[in-house]
Parts: sequence; structure tokens; C-alpha cells
Amino acid sequence: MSKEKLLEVKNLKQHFKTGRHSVVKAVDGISFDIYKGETFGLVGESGCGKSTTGRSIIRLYNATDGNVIYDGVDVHDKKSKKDLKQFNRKMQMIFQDPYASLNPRMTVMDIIAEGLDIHGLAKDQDARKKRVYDLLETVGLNKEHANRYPHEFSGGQRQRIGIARALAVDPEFIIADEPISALDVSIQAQVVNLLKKLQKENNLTYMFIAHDLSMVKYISDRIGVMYFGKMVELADADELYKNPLHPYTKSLLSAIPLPDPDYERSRQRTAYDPSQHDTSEEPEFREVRPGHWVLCTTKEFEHYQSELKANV
Amino acid sequence: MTRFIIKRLIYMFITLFLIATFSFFLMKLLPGSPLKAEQKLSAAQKEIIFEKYNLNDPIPIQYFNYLVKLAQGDLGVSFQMNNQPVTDILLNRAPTSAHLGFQAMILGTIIGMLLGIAAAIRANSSIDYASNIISVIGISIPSFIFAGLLQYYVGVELQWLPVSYWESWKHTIMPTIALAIFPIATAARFLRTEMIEVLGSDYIVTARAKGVSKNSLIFKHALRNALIPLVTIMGPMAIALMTGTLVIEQIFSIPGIGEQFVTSVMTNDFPIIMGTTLFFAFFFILVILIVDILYGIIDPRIRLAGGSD
Amino acid sequence: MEKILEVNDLKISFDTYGGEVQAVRGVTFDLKKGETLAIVGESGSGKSVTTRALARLIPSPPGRIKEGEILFEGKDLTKASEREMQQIRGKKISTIFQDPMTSLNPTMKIGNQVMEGLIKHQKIPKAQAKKKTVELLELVGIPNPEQRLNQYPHQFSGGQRQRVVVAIALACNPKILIADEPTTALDVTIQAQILELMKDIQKKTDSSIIFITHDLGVVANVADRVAVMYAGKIVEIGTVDDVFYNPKHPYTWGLLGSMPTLDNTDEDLIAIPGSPPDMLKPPKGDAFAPRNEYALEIDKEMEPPMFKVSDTHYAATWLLHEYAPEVEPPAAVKRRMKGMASSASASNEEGEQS
Amino acid sequence: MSKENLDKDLFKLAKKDEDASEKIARPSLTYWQDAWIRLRKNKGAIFGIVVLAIIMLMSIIGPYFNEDGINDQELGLSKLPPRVQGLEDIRWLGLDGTKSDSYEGDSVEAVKERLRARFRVQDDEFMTYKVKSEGDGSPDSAEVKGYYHIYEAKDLNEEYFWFGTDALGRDLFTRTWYGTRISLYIAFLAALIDLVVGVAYGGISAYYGGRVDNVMQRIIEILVGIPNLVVVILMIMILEPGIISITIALTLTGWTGMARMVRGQVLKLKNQEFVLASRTLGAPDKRILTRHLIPNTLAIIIVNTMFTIPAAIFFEAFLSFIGLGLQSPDASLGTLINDGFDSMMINPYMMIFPAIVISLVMIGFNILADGLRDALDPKMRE
Amino acid sequence: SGGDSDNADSGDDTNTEDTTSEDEGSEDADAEGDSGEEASGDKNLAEEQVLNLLEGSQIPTMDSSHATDAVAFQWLGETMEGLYRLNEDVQPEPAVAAEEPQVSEDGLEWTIKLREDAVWSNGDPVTANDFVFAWRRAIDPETGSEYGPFMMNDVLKNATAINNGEMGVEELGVEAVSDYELKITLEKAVPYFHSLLTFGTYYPLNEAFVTEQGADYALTSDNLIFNGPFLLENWDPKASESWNLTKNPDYWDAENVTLETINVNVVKETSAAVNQYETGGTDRAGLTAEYVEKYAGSEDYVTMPEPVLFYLKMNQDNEALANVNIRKAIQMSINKQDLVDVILNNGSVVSTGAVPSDFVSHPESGEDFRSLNGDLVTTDKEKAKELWQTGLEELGTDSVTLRFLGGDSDVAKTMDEYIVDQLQSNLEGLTLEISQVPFEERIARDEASDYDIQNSGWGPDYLDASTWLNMWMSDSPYMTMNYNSEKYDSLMQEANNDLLTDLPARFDKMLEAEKQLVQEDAAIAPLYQRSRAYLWRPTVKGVIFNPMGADFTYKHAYISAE
Ligand SMILES: Nc1ncnc2c1ncn2[C@@H]1O[C@H](COP(=O)(O)OP(=O)(O)OP(=O)(O)O)[C@@H](O)[C@H]1O
Ligand SMILES: Nc1ncnc2c1ncn2[C@@H]1O[C@H](COP(=O)(O)OP(=O)(O)OP(=O)(O)O)[C@@H](O)[C@H]1O
Ligand SMILES: [Mg+2]
Ligand SMILES: [Mg+2]
Repeated sequence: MSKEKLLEVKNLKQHFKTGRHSVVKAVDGISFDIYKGETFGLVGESGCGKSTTGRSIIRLYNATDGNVIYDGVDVHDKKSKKDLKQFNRKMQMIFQDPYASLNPRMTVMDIIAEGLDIHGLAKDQDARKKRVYDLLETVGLNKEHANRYPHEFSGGQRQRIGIARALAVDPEFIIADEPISALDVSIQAQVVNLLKKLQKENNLTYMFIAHDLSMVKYISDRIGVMYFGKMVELADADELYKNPLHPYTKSLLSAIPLPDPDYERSRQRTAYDPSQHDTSEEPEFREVRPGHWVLCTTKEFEHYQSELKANV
Repeated sequence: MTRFIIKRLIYMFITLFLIATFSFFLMKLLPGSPLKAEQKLSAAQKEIIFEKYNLNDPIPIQYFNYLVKLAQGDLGVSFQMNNQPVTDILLNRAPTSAHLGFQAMILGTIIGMLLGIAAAIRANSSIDYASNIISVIGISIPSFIFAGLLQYYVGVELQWLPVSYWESWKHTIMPTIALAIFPIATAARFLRTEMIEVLGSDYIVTARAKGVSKNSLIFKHALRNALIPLVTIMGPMAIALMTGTLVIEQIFSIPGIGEQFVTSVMTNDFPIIMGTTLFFAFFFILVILIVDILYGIIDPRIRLAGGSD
Repeated sequence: MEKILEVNDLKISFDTYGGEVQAVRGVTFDLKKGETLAIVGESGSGKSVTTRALARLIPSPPGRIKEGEILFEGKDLTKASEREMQQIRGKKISTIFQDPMTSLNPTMKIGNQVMEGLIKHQKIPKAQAKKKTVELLELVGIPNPEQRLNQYPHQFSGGQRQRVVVAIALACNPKILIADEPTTALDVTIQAQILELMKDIQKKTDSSIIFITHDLGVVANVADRVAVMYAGKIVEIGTVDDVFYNPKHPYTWGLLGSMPTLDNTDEDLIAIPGSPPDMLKPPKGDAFAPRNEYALEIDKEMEPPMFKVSDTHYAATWLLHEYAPEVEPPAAVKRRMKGMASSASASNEEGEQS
Repeated sequence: MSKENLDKDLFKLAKKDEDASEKIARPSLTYWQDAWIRLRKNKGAIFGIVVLAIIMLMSIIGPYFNEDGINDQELGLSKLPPRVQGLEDIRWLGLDGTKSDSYEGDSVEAVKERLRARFRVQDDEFMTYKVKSEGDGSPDSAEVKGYYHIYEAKDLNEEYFWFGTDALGRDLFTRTWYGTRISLYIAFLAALIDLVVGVAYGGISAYYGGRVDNVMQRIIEILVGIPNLVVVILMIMILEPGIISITIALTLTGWTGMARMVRGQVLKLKNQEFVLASRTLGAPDKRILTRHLIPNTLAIIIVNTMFTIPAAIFFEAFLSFIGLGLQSPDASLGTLINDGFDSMMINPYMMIFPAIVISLVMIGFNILADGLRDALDPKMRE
Repeated sequence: SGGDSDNADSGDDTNTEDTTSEDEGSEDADAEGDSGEEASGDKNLAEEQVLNLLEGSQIPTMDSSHATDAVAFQWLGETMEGLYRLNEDVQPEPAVAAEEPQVSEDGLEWTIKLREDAVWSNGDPVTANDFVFAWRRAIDPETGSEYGPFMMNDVLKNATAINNGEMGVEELGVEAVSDYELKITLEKAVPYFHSLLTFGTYYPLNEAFVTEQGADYALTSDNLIFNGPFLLENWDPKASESWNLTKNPDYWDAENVTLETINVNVVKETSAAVNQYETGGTDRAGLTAEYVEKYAGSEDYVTMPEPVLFYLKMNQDNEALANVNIRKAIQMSINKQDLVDVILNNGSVVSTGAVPSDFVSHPESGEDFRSLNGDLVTTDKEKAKELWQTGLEELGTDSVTLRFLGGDSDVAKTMDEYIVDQLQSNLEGLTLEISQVPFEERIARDEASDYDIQNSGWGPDYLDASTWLNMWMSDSPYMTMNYNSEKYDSLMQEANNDLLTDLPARFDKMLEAEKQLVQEDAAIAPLYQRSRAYLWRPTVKGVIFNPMGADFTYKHAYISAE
């Protein structure tokens, strides 16, 4: 691929100590790249480490091991305060819970302007105000909303406020951690459309975390599938849907109900049984075909390759 | 669970050790000494007795000896009551205080619980208001005022009950009531809030959806869950009762620890003050420990979690 | 098919600090024996309130049934006494709630929670109830049921807990099973298992299910018929095929259009703008009008009645009125309407007002 | 619905009001405005506020209602019962400036004699009697209540002591309000220290987490094991008795509750997404603390403080009652009650007025705190 | 009775302060006039001879060597018996002693015959050896007795030296000539020695029993044996706040003891005590001023004057108080009449000297000490102001700040507030910083001279004016106020030594000394002589009130029917 790498994740590990002797390996050695301008989707069942991956990338956690290289610079390296601030502007995050992600004691104005204040991006009060109004407009809200408090807004509106907050510092890369899963179906589209629009207008790169596969497919260029802290498959969105290789991916795809009664009547679910893998060999992340990676053993690798050939 | 208890026991010892140390140096700081009425003895007498009791040793050695004695359960002898070992005094008086305290605690919690439950299931009814008023009054009017009024009206004017002393069960009624007012109020308030919350929870709706009758809904499903937090306030409640016994025992002339403690404070009888302090702390920590264990018994979720902690 | 339940013009309000919240504003539907009726709709549209009212589980105060009737086996449940309801709940009408984490009593053993209904309604001795409980747990796919009887909810995983909840609901072979978002909190794979389980059991017991969800995929999967709710009213009701392949109400269009299909990536999704109305002050006219791209002037004045589309299909929108201009559903929706005839023909008849 | 009624013109696509759909109909309310509205609806809390406001006002201006200072002694005016202008004729109120007592005896005259002895008067000039039962000469058959008009007897017709006077002839009205002032002062001081220490400790412990938290929590766990009653008494014995030492003693271990609460709250908050959002924006610790964490713990802090105040007032009264309170001539409600306790049966007014005030203060704070808890609790929002 | 100081009301020390400790009450001095009569058939006895009493505090010890306070001496007095016992005329009469002592010419050698029918409650006879053992034990420095040296030093031969560890206890001036004859040798001819022998510290102890019990001796009533009119039962201060006395059937004078039982409960609050009285729980309750107000007219109300004096001690270490005019100004500034009438209100009377009235009288004329010396100081606020100004000028200042040390009982607080107010409002420029501390603390500060002015009290230990006046000698162990007057010291030296055999001259010396102390040197500011108020069941008769030692004697008490 000729695209320019924006982010490189190499063997990222994030382990949490939960007790004296117990460790949760939330993320256990994953690697992937994200290219400039694309949307990278991350799916997997609850608790598989999606959020942790996102948070480690943005330095909310200090990685246990591995590197996150953004624009050629290792994110987790020690940095001067100034560099840090600079870095903070480039990468932003949109959160899952539209209720918990806005400070209930701050006005929308202050919430959105927080980035401006921290980075000193507004010359004066007027400039600050104007910028906030602009941002509100960008996300489809209006001026009058600036002086209100989060609890007065519906979920979709709150999520858009969260997006405006992230946009305030002109980021290049946005990690969206399940930005729509807490929203009503009818409202999800508002947010997704907005994200798409913004990507186009501002040339943004997204990492889109979700467990709603149809939405991930819709928005993403490439998708990674995670299972228990590991990346099990990674491919172009269409490729993944057409030719899922890893049994977990297959099972996941087969489980998604689609809003189409006829399809549903005929859908067959395949269950995933982790014990089907050969445990004698440590599986590795291999490129089965260009751009299509699967976590597999050598034997499985060959099997997958033949499977692909058969499908074509 | 075992580890949890061991951990708590270790804290208990640290706490007791700190209090013991604190009280030892306090004893050295304040007037008075292990000798009764030291000040009035002649220099020669003092010299001879100090020698006899190793009081001429350097402070660190005295401190060490003190700790050794303490470890053997020897809290010294009272200044005021000649030669009476503090340990004996405490052990002899504890049962009375415990009797009073338990009676009040049990009476208080039961009545409080009933009030709280009644108020919760009939929220905003007259029972609720009555229960609210009782609990506000109960936590607001100091027990000594209440005890005084009780003693005067019920004991002297109406002569229904003995005015003071601790002889028959009749004698225990008034002090118990005076002391129970606070637990009644706290338990009622607490249980009401908790019960209302529990009654609104999903699993209660689930139980109702099963067709469970109102009584079994309240007593089988809701109560136990509402009781869990009540157990946590048992600790503070026991402490409040401990404070309460100080004045109640005084007012009703009951030979308990509290009464002795107040007397000792008045007469600067340090060995008893220190001994009682340690005893109270010990009791307090014990109560907290028991409460925590109880907590685990009542709440199955803690039972497992406790193991890993 | 035999109607087992009929709900007529049900209105439910809550008295709150702010005033009267009109949660349900006149809902009419029926449920046939052995069928699955799915209710979809936005959050706050009154799905839960409606269904809880069926088992009279609305907390009162602040809630109250203002009007309407719920006819179950010929009896109006809105007038039944609490005692009568206790006989119906769990035995004839069972309910499963959304959150498996909170709908089990944390301090009671699983076995007892399942057994409770059995002992109460079937009046069987404990030993027998226990046996039945083991069978039930087995049925819902919990391994080692004998041992797990004596465990507490926190010792179960989320999926297992939801299975237990299903087992509780099924204990007395209810005539109606109300499932209020039973899978929302679960992962897709587990959701699929639970859905299969429910369908399976329905087949075996021939009970009717009211299934609430806001996931149209799930609806497509489980439902025979679908009711779409908006702002305390049913705005469209019909068989799954009616609603998915021939939707009439703009809100339903919005719902369907807001979901991407697997082969569409370029086109924008249909977003329903704005947010749902405040049920403290429901707007005049059609509640959906302010967010409706196809709103007519009359929507601002008058609430639309239910128009009949077909024998099985009704929708409450003025667009179905004979005077209304011809309006095509958005392209994304149209694309879904495979196989179905174009809409124009069916809508000429005026529906009766609900 | 019939077709005729409908105007065909209405069946055209409506003009879209772009913003209408995003309009928020409800008036904008800040958290505090909202809480205030909720609080206002709570009758108990309002009662509490009013009572407290009156009591606080009286504690400020009450001592200046008359010329009597808090330590103006005049033994000639010793133990005068309360007397209030205008209420003198309503005997049952007990504000008529008479001392009264009732006895039983063989005959009315005998009882009157006994009453005269009781009030140490020779004749009936300043006495009035209320014969409750005439008696028939048998023992204790007659019952008479006697009223001694002590103000007249002492030629104090122009004097009015609203709450009466104490043994040293000091005006109890002045002393009661002065005592209220001191009690409130101690309580507020205790609450303030509790607030500062507890919030700082809990906040630091939770925010920095890890080892810091671990150590700080172990310390608290040990401190909690020491009953504060004991600490207070020991401290009072070491320190010179006085307002400051009482306050210090009161707060020495009292802050642990606050610290635990604040810690719990901050622990919860610091992983909330809005805090994470602020961190991803590069906010420094100070900003996170002052803009995000503290404002969101404020409700709990306020409620907790509100409960600390009555607890401190009670504790001060309790200390006074067991003899470890303020030094005279300073007075607090506790010392006044203690002073009056022994004469509760003879001159009940000496205890009753301060007892009423302290009970009202306690009730006021407790129900206000309850109300605030409800008003500030986000769970209660609909 | 004996002991030191002070106006503390806590149960320590015989001479407790004022009205608050209401530990007891007694029959009035004038009650029915039959107090001395023997209980016999002609009295209208009630069927139940049970007396119910209250104490303000627990008995701290029943070990006569360690007893220091009124409560201990009270119940020691009922259950034990020394050589002599005070009768209703406050005169010693033989008890264990069979007769009056035989005293040598020089007054130094006392020989006393013991009665042979006195026995311990374990059956042992009471012998001379029991006295020797007890007295040696009391003076032995290892015992750590406070009252032993206080009562014996400079009285019994070699007592001081033994107590200082310079001699063995065998050297003490007491020996058992035979089982029933005791020989006592004195250091000097102490005129009041006879009355000292009635005092608790001089009671006998059964050596075998005490030695056997060891450290447990006297811890509970089970660890005690008695030789007095009553036996103590159920006394265990560790566990209970009550005890009982029952008639001792083996007591040599048992036929003259009418009461069968005395029940005692500890009640600390006056209100509780009055409640008990009202409900019949006790036959006597002490009263505070408030209750006096209520009960003053009732037939149960009794006041009991005591020879206990209260006064202000002025520490001359303080520059201002070293000035005699300042001290005089303080002496004259307090309206003491109001103090006794309004604040105490219990029959207490204003005191104008350093020796109480109705306590000792002239050995020849029989005139009262107090009336002979008259009012040595009277309140005169105007004069006081003048003296104050003079004093201030001499000091070269216009303001003086003094620390006022007071007690923490209710009455003490009220009284001290009053005194402080009186002084401050009369003496311009005077500021008093009051501190109200518990009794023990006050004693400690007193010992350390850590006060400027102190409100203090003193009760007599024996029947002689010197029990008061010795205190103010510069070398007295109780001299904490740094009063050092050669004149006074020499007057008292003479009285204590040279004039021991010339009692009238000695009396005159002491009169002179009192004048010097109060009038000339204004060393102390007398306040009042205490009286106590009681509710006292009229059917209780025959109780003797003692000015010292045990407050009451119940040996002859009885309950009349009616
Ligand atoms: N701070 C933490 N301390 C301990 N364990 C953690 C922490 N954060 C996450 N975990 C654990 O790490 C695992 C992965 O969590 P993560 O939140 O990344 O999952 P997720 O894929 O985002 O799930 P979801 O879809 O529910 O959001 C979970 O088991 C979680 O319990
Ligand atoms: N106890 C209550 N008090 C006040 N209002 C209530 C109460 N319960 C429900 N409501 C109101 O009734 C309306 C309908 O609520 P309901 O729970 O039925 O929505 P729903 O369609 O089930 O939404 P969701 O998809 O979020 O479950 C809402 O506006 C809600 O605010
Ligand atoms: Mg996540
Ligand atoms: Mg719902």
C-alpha cells in the first residue's frame, strides 16, 4: 500500500494488576498500522481490550510493553511539557458514554472550550466564544446551547458536544471508543454521518471502536478483530466480510442479526470453540494475502491460504 | 476470609499499641503517677517506693516494662481505689455495660427497623411522617436531656419504674429506653432510605413479576438487601452507644464502665482512664471486625471477594 | 388465530415534580396465541411502561393507568386486585428484564429464586420444585445445574444470569412472556444464543411473546409482528414483512434508513434529526412532526389516526390520507423493500381511529 | 374521523423549521438552581432553614436585646423565673414571672403554710393559690398549688427576664443566645477543620492513588480504630480547656469520615470519561482537580459537613455534661444545660430554654442536611 | 477527721469542699435530743431496722493505713473500732480500750488496758499486738501511706525517722506489754493525742489475716475482717456501686446496736439522690442550693453546720500578692453574706477568721475560740478600694492580672465565678484568669505553688485549733502560698512545743497567731464556714454527727415507727 503510515502499534501490551497475584492481560501484544486519512475499525466482544488499546495509544495508560509510534515519534517516550502538549493536540478521543463523558457541572461552552483554554488557542473571550459557536454549528447544534448544562441534552446531542470538544484543538487523529453504542438507533446515524462529514472536511484519521459490526463495516476502511487481548484478524472491511478466515471472526459475523427478516430466517450461526486451535504452537500474526492478516499457526496458515484460493 | 481477619487483627494491634504508647507518655506528662496520691508522700517514702516499683528506671525501660505488663493484661492499679487492679475493674464492670448496651442496641435496632420498614412501605403516609418525626427527634435531642425527663416523669412523678440503680430487670427499662432512642432513630432513618431504594430495584420488580406476595417481597427479598448497609452503621452505632453509656450510667447510677470512666476523668485517675481507653479501643475495633465479618455473612458477594482481599 | 391479549387505548402517566409525564398516550394492540410481537422504538417512547402495565408492575405512585383496558382471558387487568394479579404474574404472564446483572436478587441463591414461583403457583412440594428447577436450568443451557442451584448470582456470568432470568420466567409455562430488552446488555454471540433459546422454548410451549428491543436486527430475527412506538403511541404495526419491506410511517423509514446495509458504504445514513419530545409537554398534533422531513401542515394541528394499510398492517401518519401528496420513502429504505409492491396502492383506505 | 372536516390545504409538506428539532423547551437550570428548587419543595428542609436562620440571627443579636451582659451578676436577682411582657397573664405558658409549686396536706391551710415556708414568705401578700382539692382533714387529701410573685415581692415590677435568671442573677436570655453563638462557633469551626483536612486528605489519597493511597488508607484504617470519644477526652485533659482545644479535640479523628467519602467519590470520578477527556486534552492536575473533581464532589462535601455540625454541637454538649466543657463565665448551650440539669425539677426554665434551642439547632441541621442530600443527589433527578 | 485541704467536692479527702458532695447527711444536732440514748425497749422501734443511705462516691479503700477520704473513714468507722470512739459530745470514750488511758507526768507515756471481749469477725481476739502491727504498717515508708506519717510524725516516738527510712519500724513508740496492754511513747506531749486515737489510721489490724491476704487485703469485703459494730458485705468497688452493712453479732457492745442493716448506694447526681429520697429509695439525700430552695420548709429538711472553713489562698510568690495592702483589699472586697445566703443557701455562715466557730473553746473559761477573737476581717468595699489603690501605687502599676484556681464542680464553678466577679468589679485594674480543674489537678497545682489565688477549704483532723493554724507555718508541708512570717512561726512554735503543758497560755498564743495571720498579714481571705443541707427521714434517730473523722456514727441509730 502506498498510503502513509500515521500510527504504528508494535507488540503493545497492557497488563493491569488487580490483586497481589492476579494480572489482567487486557491487551496482550498486538501490532497494527493506521494510515493517514483512513478509518480503522476495531471490533470484538465486551472486555476483549478494545478500549484499553485505544487508551494506551492516547497515553491514558502507560503501556506495559511495546511501542506506539505516531508520525515517527514514540508516544510513550518521555517528552518535554511542550512536546506533550503538542502531542495532546494531535490525538483526541471520543468516548462511549454520552452521560459520563461531559462534566455535569460545566456549561457546554466551558466543556468545548476546555481544549482552547489548556492550549491557549483563543486570543480573548470573544475569539473563544466565536470558536465555540462555530464548533457547535459544525456538529449541528446552535449558539443557544452554549450556556446550557449537559443534563439538558439528549444522548445524541451530548455525543455531538463531545465531538465538538475533541475538534476544538484541531486534531489529526481521533479515537472514537464506541461513540454510538449507547445511543438510540435513530440517533446513531446523526453521529455517524457527522463523523464521516468531519473526516472529509478536516482530513481526519479515525480509529473506530465498536461491537456493532454492520456500523463498523459501514464506516471503516480496514477492520481489526480482537479476541481476549489479541488481534485475531485484520483486513480491508469488504475483504473481512467476504472472506473471514479466523473462526472467531466467522462466528462473530454469523451472530449479527440484520434488519432483514428474510435474511434472518435463513441465517445460520456458527459457534466459536477456542479449543479447536492447535495449542502446541504459539500462533503468530501472519499476512495470508496482502493486507489480510490472521493470527494462526503454520498449519492454519496454509489452510487459510487454500481456503482463500477456493473462494476466489 | 482468614487473611482478611488476620489483616484486621494486625491493624487492631497497631492501633492498640499506638494508644498504649500515647497513654503511657500522657501518663508521664500529666500530674500523678502509679502511686496513689504521690504528691502527699514524703520524699523519703517516695524514694523507697519508687525503688520498689522500678520507677527510677529511665523512661524507655519503664515504657518497655509497661508494654510487657500490658501484653500480660496488666493495666496497673487505680490511683483512687487503693490497689484495685484496673483489669479487674474493667472486667467486673464490662458485663453491666454490655448488658445495657446490648439491650439498647437490640431494642433500638428492632424498633428502628420496624419503624423504618413501615415508613418505607407506606412512604409519604402518616406512619412515614410519624417515623420521620421520631427519628429526627431521636437523633436531635441529646440523650441526657431525654434521660433526665424520663427519670423525672416516669420515675418520680408516675413512679412506674425505679428511678436508678441496676438491680432487677425493671431497673434496666428506663436506661435502656434512654439509650435506645439514638439507635431507634438511626436504624429507622437508615432502613427507610435503604428500603425505598431496594424496593425500587430491578430484582424486586423481577420478584413481583413472579407473583411474589407483598409480605414475602418485603421480608424475603427486600429486607436482607436493605440490612446489608445497616450492618455497616452498626459499628458507629455501637460507638454512639458507648458514648451514651457514659452519661446514662451516670444519670441512672449504674455500675458500668462508662460510669467508672466519667468518675475517673473527674478524679484524674489515669490508670483507669488509660485502661478504659484501651478497652474501648479494643471493643471498638472488635465491633468493626465483627461487623465486617457479619457483612460477609449477610452479603454473599462480599464472601467471595473477601477471600481475595 | 386466537387472541390472548387485547390492549385498548391504554394511557399511563407519571406524576413527577415537573408535572404529569404522559408516558403512554393511547396504545392499542393485540397479541395472538403463539406469536411473537416485537415492540421497537426510541428510548423513552413508552415500550417498557406499556409492557410493565400488562403485569401491573408500574410503581404507583408515581405511575397510574389513566385510561384504557387490558383484556387477558376476558378479564380487564386494569381493574384486577393486587391479589388477583399475584396469581397471574409469573404463572400466566411472565416478565424478563433488560439487565441480567440487576434483575436477580444478590442475596438469594439461584435455586430459590427459580423455585419461588413454582412453589407459589404450582403448589408443589419443595423436593419436586427442586427437580423441576434443575430441569429448567438444564433447559436454558446451564451446565451442572444441581451444583449451581446453591450459588449466588454474582457467581454467574452475564449470559448465564440472563439464562437464569429466562428460566424464572418460564418456570410456570406462562401464556405470555414479556421480554423487555432481554439481550441489550449482552454480547452479540451471547445474544444470539439467548434468542435461539427463546425461540426454541416458544416452539415447545406455544406461548406468546412480547419482545421489546430497539435493535431492528433482533426484531427481524424473532418477531412475527412488529409494533413501532413513538412518544407513547404505536405509530405503525404489522407483520415483520409489512414493517420491514413496506414501511409506511416516516419514523419507521428513519429507523430502517439509519441502519447501514452490508453493501452500502458511500451513501449517508438517514439520520432522524433532533431528539425525542419531552413527555412532560407532548407537542400538539403529530409528536413526530418536528423531526419529520415529510411532515404535512396538518401534522402540526392534528394527530393522525391509524390508517389501515392491509389487514395486518396499520400506520398512523397523514401521508396515508387520500389528500396527502405522493411521498416516496428515501432511497436507502426503498432498497430494502425488496419484493414488496410499491406502497401507493394500499394506502387509499382510511383507517379507523384508534 | 370524517373526510369533510379536513382542509385539503393542510395536506402539503410543511416548511421545515431547521432548528426546531434541536430546541430545548425547558428553561435552563444550573445544577444549583435545580437543587435549590428541589430543596424548596422539601417542607422539612425549609423549616430547618428558617429555624436555623432565626437561631443564628438570635445568636448574633440576641445578647444585645437588653443591657445585661453575659456575666453581669446581681445576686439580688438570683433565680428569677421567666417573665415576658404581654404573656404575663397566660399562666400555663410559665412566662408570668411566678414561681410555683404544689403540695398535698391535711388541709388547705396547712398546705398554704407549707407553701409559704417553701417560698420563705411570712404572709400572702405576694402569693396566690390554686386549690386543686379541698381536703377532708385526712393526710394528703388537700392539694394546693401556690404561685409566688417574686418580681413583685422583690419590687422588680419593671423588670422582665424573658428566660429568667441563673443562680448568680445573670440574664439567661442573654446567656442562652451567647451560648448558642459559642456552640455554633465551635460547630462551624469543627466542620471547617473537618472539611479542610478531610477533603484534602481524601482528595490527595484518591487522586494520586497507588502507593500514596495505600499508605494514607492504612493510616486512616488505624485512626478509625481509635474511638473519637476517647481521643477527645484525652486531648481535653492535655490541652488547656477552651474553645480551641475542644474544637481541635473534636476534629482530631472526626475528619476520617469525610476523607473516606471524598476519596471514594474522587476514585469514582477520576476514571470517569469526562476526566479522561480532559486528560487527553492535556489538562494539568491542577485543572482536573479544580474544574472537574472538586466541583463534582461538592454536593457530598456539603451534605457531609451539614451532618458534622450537629454532631459537633452534640459532642460539645456531651463534654460539658460530663464536666469537660468550657470554662465559665463562658457559656455554651452544653454548659448551660449542664448548669440547669440539677435544678431541672425546681427551676426547669434554666435547662429548658437552652435545651429547646439545642434541640432546634440539631433538628434544623439534621433535616436540612437530609433535605440537601436529597436535593443534591443526582439519583433523585427525574 | 483528718486530711488536708481544699474545696474539692470529689470524694477524696475528708475535708472536701462544699455542698456538692452530699455524701451524707445526718440527724440534726438537735434532732429529737435522743441521739446519745441507748437503743432500748422504751423506744418506739420500727419493725424493720434498715437504714438506706447514699454516698457521693465509691469507698476508695477499706485499708485503714491507706484511707484518706471521708467516705473511707466513714465506713471504716462503722466496721472497725480503735481504742476510743467519739461520743455525741465529741469526746473520746473507751472502745477497744477498757478504760481511760494512764498518762505519765510528762505526758509522753500512755498506757492503755484493752477490753478482753473484743473480737475480730473471724473469731480472733483483738489484742495489743494488732495495734502495734497496724501502726507500724502505717508508718512504714514501704507501705506508702499518706495518713500514717501525717497523723503520727512528731506524735509517736521515732515516727518521723522511721518514715524517712532512717530507723526500723520496731523503733516506733508503741509496744504490746501484754495481749491486753498497750504502751505508747510520744515524741512530745501532744494535747490532742487522745482524740487522735479515735482516728481511722490508729485502728488495729489483724496481723495474721493481713499478712495472709497480702496484696489482696481489703480489695473486697471478702478480703476484710472487722471488729466494729457492723460487718461490711457485698462491697466490691470493681463491680458494683453499692454495699451493705449488717449488725456484727460478735461486737462487744452488740446489745447497744439496734440497726440490723445499712444499705448504701453510690449516687452522683443530686437530682438522682433527691429522686431516690422522694421514691423512698434512701433515708437521706444531700441537697444543693436549688433543692434547698424547694425543701427548705419541709420537715425532712435539715442543715448541719460543720467545722469546715473556706478561704482564698494568696500566693505571695506573686509580686502583687506579696503586697499586704493588695491582699487586704482582696480580703475585704467580697460580699460573703450574699455568697452564703444566695449561692450556698444551706446554712453556711460567713467566716471572719482562720478557725471555725463552735469548734474549740478556751480550756478554762469555755469561751469559743471564734468569739474570743471576733471578726478579724469584715467586708468593706470602700476601704478595700483605698487599700487597693495604695497597693497599686506601692507596686507602681495600675493593673494586676492574677490566675484564679478553682474546682470544677457545679457549686465551685458558680461560687468562683461570683468571687471573681466581686473582686474584679470592686478592684479596678484587677483581672482574674479563672481555671476550673478537677480536684486531683488542683492538688497538683497547689503542691507546685502553681497558682496566684486559690479557693480552698480545710476540715479538722483533731480537736485543737492547731489543726488549722499549723497549716500556715512556713515549714508546714501544706504551705504552698509562700507565706513566711517569723512572728507567726514563733507564736506557733511556742504553742506547739513550750506551752504544751500550759494549755490556757497556749490557747492565747493561738488567738494571737490567728490575729497575726488574718488581720495583720492578711495571708488568707476567709470566706465561709460550711454547713450542709439534707433531706433526712424523720423516723431515723440516734445518728451522731462528728466534726472530724467519720462524719456520722450509726452505732446508736435506730428507726422509729412513725
Ligand atoms: N484500569 C483497569 N484495571 C484493571 N482491569 C482493567 C482496567 N481497565 C480494563 N480492565 C480489564 O481489561 C479488560 C479489557 O477491558 P476493555 O475496557 O479494554 O474492554 P473493551 O473491549 O473495551 O470492552 P467493552 O466492549 O465492554 O467496552 C477487561 O477484562 C477489563 O476488566
Ligand atoms: N417511574 C417513573 N417516573 C416518572 N417517569 C417515568 C417513570 N418510568 C418511566 N417514566 C417515563 O415514561 C416514559 C416512557 O418510559 P419507558 O421506560 O417506557 O421507555 P422505553 O421505551 O422503555 O425506553 P428504553 O428504550 O430506554 O427502555 C419516559 O419518558 C420516562 O421518562
Ligand atoms: Mg470499551
Ligand atoms: Mg425500557
